[in-house]
Amino acid sequence: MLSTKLLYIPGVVLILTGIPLAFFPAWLRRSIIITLPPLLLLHMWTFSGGDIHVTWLGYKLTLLHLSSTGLLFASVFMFALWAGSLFALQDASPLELGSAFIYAGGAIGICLCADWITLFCYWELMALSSTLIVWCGKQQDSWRAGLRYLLIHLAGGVALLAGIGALAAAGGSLELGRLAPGGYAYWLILAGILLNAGAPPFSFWVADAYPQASPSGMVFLSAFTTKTAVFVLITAFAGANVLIPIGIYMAIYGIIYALLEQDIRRILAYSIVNQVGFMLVAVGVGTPDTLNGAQAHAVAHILYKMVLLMGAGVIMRSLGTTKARELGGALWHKMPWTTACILVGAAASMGVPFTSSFVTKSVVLSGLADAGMGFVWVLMLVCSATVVFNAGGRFPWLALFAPTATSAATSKVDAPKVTDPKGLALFAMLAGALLCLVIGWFPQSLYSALPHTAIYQPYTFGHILEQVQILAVAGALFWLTRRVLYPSASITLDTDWFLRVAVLRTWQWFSSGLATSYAKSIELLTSSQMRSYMLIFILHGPRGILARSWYTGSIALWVAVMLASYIILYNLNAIPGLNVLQQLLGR
Amino acid sequence: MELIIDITLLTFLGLTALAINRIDKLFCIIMLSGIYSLLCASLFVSMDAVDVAFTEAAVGTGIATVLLLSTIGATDTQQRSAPQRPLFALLVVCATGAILVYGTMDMPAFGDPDAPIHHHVAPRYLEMSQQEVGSDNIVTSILSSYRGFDTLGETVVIFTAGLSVVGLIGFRGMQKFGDRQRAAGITQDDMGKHLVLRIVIKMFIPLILLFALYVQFHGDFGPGGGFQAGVIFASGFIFYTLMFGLDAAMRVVSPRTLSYIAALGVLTYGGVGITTLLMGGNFLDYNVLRPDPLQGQHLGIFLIELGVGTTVFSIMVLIFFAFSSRKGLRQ
Amino acid sequence: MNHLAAIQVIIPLLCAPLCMLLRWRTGAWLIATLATWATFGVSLVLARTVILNGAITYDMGGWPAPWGISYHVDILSAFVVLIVSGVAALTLAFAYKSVQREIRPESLRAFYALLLICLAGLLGIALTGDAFNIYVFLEISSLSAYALIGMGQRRRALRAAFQYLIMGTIGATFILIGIGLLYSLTGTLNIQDLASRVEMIPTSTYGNHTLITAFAFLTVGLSLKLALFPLHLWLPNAYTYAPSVVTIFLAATATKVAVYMLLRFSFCILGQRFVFEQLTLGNILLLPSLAAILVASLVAIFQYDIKRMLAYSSIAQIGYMTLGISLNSHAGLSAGILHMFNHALMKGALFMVMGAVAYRTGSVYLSDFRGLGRRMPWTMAAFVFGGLSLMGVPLTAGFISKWILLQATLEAGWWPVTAIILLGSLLAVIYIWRVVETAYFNPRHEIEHGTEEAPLSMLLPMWVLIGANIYFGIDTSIPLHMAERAATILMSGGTL
Amino acid sequence: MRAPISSAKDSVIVSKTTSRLLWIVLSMLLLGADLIWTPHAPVSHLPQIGIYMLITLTGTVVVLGVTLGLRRLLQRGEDYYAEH
Repeated sequence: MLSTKLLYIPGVVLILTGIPLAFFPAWLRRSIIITLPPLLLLHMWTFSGGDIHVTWLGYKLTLLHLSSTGLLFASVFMFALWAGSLFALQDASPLELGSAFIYAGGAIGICLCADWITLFCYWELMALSSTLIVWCGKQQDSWRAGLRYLLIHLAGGVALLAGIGALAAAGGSLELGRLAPGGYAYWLILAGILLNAGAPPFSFWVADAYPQASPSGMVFLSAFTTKTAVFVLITAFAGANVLIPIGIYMAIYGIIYALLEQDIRRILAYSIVNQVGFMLVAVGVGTPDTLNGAQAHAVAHILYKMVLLMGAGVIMRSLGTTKARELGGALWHKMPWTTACILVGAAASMGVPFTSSFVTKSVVLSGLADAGMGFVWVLMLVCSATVVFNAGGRFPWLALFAPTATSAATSKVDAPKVTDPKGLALFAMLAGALLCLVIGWFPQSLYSALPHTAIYQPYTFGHILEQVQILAVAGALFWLTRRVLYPSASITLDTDWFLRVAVLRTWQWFSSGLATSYAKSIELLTSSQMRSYMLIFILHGPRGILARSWYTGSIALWVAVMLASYIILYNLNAIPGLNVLQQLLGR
Repeated sequence: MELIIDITLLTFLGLTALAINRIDKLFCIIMLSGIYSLLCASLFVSMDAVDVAFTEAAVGTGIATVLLLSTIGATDTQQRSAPQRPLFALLVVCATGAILVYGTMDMPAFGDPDAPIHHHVAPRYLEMSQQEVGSDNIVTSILSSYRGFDTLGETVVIFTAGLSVVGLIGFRGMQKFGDRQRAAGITQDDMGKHLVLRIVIKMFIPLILLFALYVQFHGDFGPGGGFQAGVIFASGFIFYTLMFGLDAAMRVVSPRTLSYIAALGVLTYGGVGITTLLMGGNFLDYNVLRPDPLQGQHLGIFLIELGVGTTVFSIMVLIFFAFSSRKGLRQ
Repeated sequence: MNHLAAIQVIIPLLCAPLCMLLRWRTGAWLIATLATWATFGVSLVLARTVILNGAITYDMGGWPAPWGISYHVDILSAFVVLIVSGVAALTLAFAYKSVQREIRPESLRAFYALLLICLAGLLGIALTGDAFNIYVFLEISSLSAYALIGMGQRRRALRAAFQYLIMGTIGATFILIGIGLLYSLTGTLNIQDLASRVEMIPTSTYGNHTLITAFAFLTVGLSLKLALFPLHLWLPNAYTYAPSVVTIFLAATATKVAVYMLLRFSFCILGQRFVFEQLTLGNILLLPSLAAILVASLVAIFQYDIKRMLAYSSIAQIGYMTLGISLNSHAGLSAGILHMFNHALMKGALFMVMGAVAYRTGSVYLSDFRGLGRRMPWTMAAFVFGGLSLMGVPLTAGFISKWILLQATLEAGWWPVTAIILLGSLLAVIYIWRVVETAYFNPRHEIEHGTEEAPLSMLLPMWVLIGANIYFGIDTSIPLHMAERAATILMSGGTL
Repeated sequence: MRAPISSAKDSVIVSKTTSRLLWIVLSMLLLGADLIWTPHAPVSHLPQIGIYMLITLTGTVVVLGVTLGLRRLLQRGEDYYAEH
């Protein structure tokens, strides 16, 4: 029976529980959140039933296929869902929890399916549910940021759909696997996926939308969308060289914008772009080593970013803000556990030896070196060093230790609710931090889960020495420049300017009903920037030529015109060799 | 000779159409459209389509004119100025017309005996209908038997028209109107004062009704049938209403009763079909109604024509009542 | 069993006068509901029979084909009949309360009778195998539709109905002229007979002018009836001002039947070769279809009356159907035919939401939706799902037709067209979005209506349609199978 | 006593720190060139100590410089979007 088989698919189970989750009574929701993800994790690793197929529209869809890459991503996603929702239980809305389950279900579904159509279904589901999570943030700009986020992701979905359509139309197999380069299908699918990975020119959506989510919402968001894109890139676009410049751009973009940012959660968001860029470069090079490294690093990145974001979330819950200038310094002694976890996470992000990304990042770097990519290797080395300037050094410093900029902020810190989280939330944070360390201590356990056999040995004298050098220099530079780079109360322009100002200004203009006022519209018509918009409006607006009610007589006249032109056209077309439209349309 | 008559009639037809377009007095337009229908009917006669001519005369010239007249009672008599510039429209229509003339050049010539329509289905009707249906009037046998289902559809169209008027205007206005008239002691319209007319009409009405019945039952043998009969029967009632007032007419037959009769008419037609189904034939296969197929056909055609007649009659009167009562409300 | 084709039409046709005979007003609704459900049942059996045994021919009055009227039911007819009767059954279930609110009590019986007649007309068009009979039933359905639209509450309903009447009558007359010209060339009215005799018409090198003119009349008349851009101008007003129930029914069925007629006339009478290769109908339909998708979607974005917005969206969706036809390929036709079904599902559901909102708040302006997400949760959830289907989100019915249409355009190598289809679905996101935003995220209306959830009798049919939207987005086998077989039949000239 | 005339007076034009910086830049260029021109396994035949430091230093300084440059160009007041 297919319907019972569906319950073997972890993604489907999560989605099916996610839909009613928001409506369950609190105790039931709580127990599902605590028990379901570990059970599914266990199920994934013990399942031996083989692939699950269905036939849909004449295509054979593979709903469940356990590849080693997919299993690795799915497992870490499952852990992210579990820890994230434990952390969220304290104050997240039921809607957010339900959406998170659907969102994670989509991500896990993608990792465990093996055809493009199923992937696309999950893909759209992720876009919708993650938008809901952004909206659940209920911050000042959550609403509009969510809209921008949705718009971009739907556009990406459209590109992906067109690509998949082209793939099917070309008679290609819809199985999820390495795509042959070239052709519309290849580029459209790549564009759709890169959009989700935060590639230029739309990299801004990560830092635009994520920090608008709730403290726990951002934990979910950081884990799934970009990393799912990385998974698909690994599966289908390994070795696509175009990814290398894109990845380099993202890595540098992430560093620079993070440096200019004052909101600690936005710093982390930019750091996501930076790290995903790092993974993209690895995928683009596409040797077994770099692919291994990309996967391993994705796992490490999800884990430490989660810990850091939980820490930022705790601060946000306590103080109600995440702007560095308002945090009021010296938070560390008020929340020792959080500080410890953040420090572990930060260390892991920098790749301090015996933490997770030390054992993963160096796989990528040595892979790059072995592949003969000297220039890229240098750039990536710099990028990995400059992590100190965002997630690694600057973030904990701004969040916990930096002196306050405003006197009002100091009093905030003394409020009684500024404490460590309790119970499950603390447990989730500690579990994440612990995993960061465990991976660092026992790298072979992670390596053994990678698809290509890895012979990398992280703990050699040379490796440790090189990492210490990097960190020492970067750390020293950070300490020297920390005052110069202390954030000012400002924002930094990005390509979202076009969405937020150029497009939205016109959009707001008509939705606010200005359009109905005739005098005003004439006035606007004369201003040059409105002219092109007015053209659309004259044609399509509520009183536009194409929208208004016509006189019956003029429609009837129109009919006569149509009749005449149809007869003429048909007659002309009927003359052999004189096929007007055929020639007009060029076919 | 026939050609000259055709040309004359067509010229008049064109002139009338032009006149209708030019004049903006609604009353004149209605009168002219009556004339237009009459000219059409004459053309049909000259084409030997007597049944069609009969229907056109009864419906187009007769009842449609009366209905339109009763409508302008509720509106203005002057047309408001047209919103369009007519010159452009004229150009477009002329151009389209020219193209249409070009487009129909391959059509079989008028009255061409070799035209395909005379060689495929029509001969069979001409040769076989006598034996298969048994009716002397081939038109009737085509309408009621060969294409009886179309006629059922047409009956439903008439029924729908009536329902539309009832649905959009409703009964309530009429009943109120009746109540008010009674309260004011008015029993007749102003027309009632014309003594001569009253007496003549009184004499005519039975004749009209009788003629309608003749047309109804004579459809098998000559021009006639349910549609024409229903219209003529209804015009008798309309005469009565015009002379003696809406109230009096409604006392003879109320709108509600009329709607029942209309529904029953359609049901009669459909019922014959259902009966044939139940008796083992196809829908509207009259052959099975009686042991002798020809007798079955005869019975079936008789019944369905009755259904058509009652429906047409009641709907026509109903529409007239509805429009007249609107006029009453306005006053 | 063999009378199914006739019974299908006769049930609603004869139940209409029955409605008028009753004094009891609820009885009219009861009869209408029973009749539509019976019709739906018959259509299910009919579809099953046709799928299993192939086309059915039924001679009305026992007269065989060219002499009498015969019904010819192939898969395409059965499919359209299934759509029409299914929507009718659900609409009638929905209608009881809505009609009570919107229609004057003394017109109730006429209303239900007209609705049944309209249904019978649409069914007749789909089932009949006789060109003139198509016209007769077209008149039946159109006339009743005019009256039904005119029964709307607002005064402008009458104006809208009048405009529709003029336009519809011109359309019907053009169709009649087209049929008449065909008759003058062939001497027959039966569709299959016509098809075989059209081939025998003598033609010069430039084609037979009369035949071309006949087809031009048919194209324009049908374009008017199916509201193909730029002849759609009657539709927005008609759908906006009609009573809710009428809008649901007409939006989900009437234009589909017009599309059916277009298919029937072009593929089964004049033949694919003549229509598409000689007259290149594909190219001629392509431009209006694309314009409909883009222009109507854009116009929809700017509407404040949501019913009107959905009406414009319908025009855009019709563009998708005709686009499928214009591709002149098996895949394109399947997409167009399938979209008839899916569009009926989604638009039926969305207009039902409009009906429920109008029932509770009295109007469907955008501002009336404020806070409805909280006050009418089930209704607005239905809107969200219907909207998702309209956008073509995966796992909804709308996705399937969009997908197949995409495939068809890509197969033909029409890349720009693919882009326009996708752009159209993004535009749909925007206009659906405006409503969702207002309903869920805007502050409540200043004046509290005391609005509560719509009654169960409205929610149930609405959610049945939503369920169908989702079900047929996952299990596509039945409609897709029928659409594909119908496309095969059409591509072979309707002879299978 | 007059200070002996020496070339030192002329050579002082270049200060001590500047000359050191020049040395650093030069060595970095050399190393960089080495890395670029011998792309295969660049780490294997170079002294392990110092090279990573140098790369990190240059790279980070460049990044910081770019950032400070962009700061002028791209930063706006906090309520920039609210105004527009």
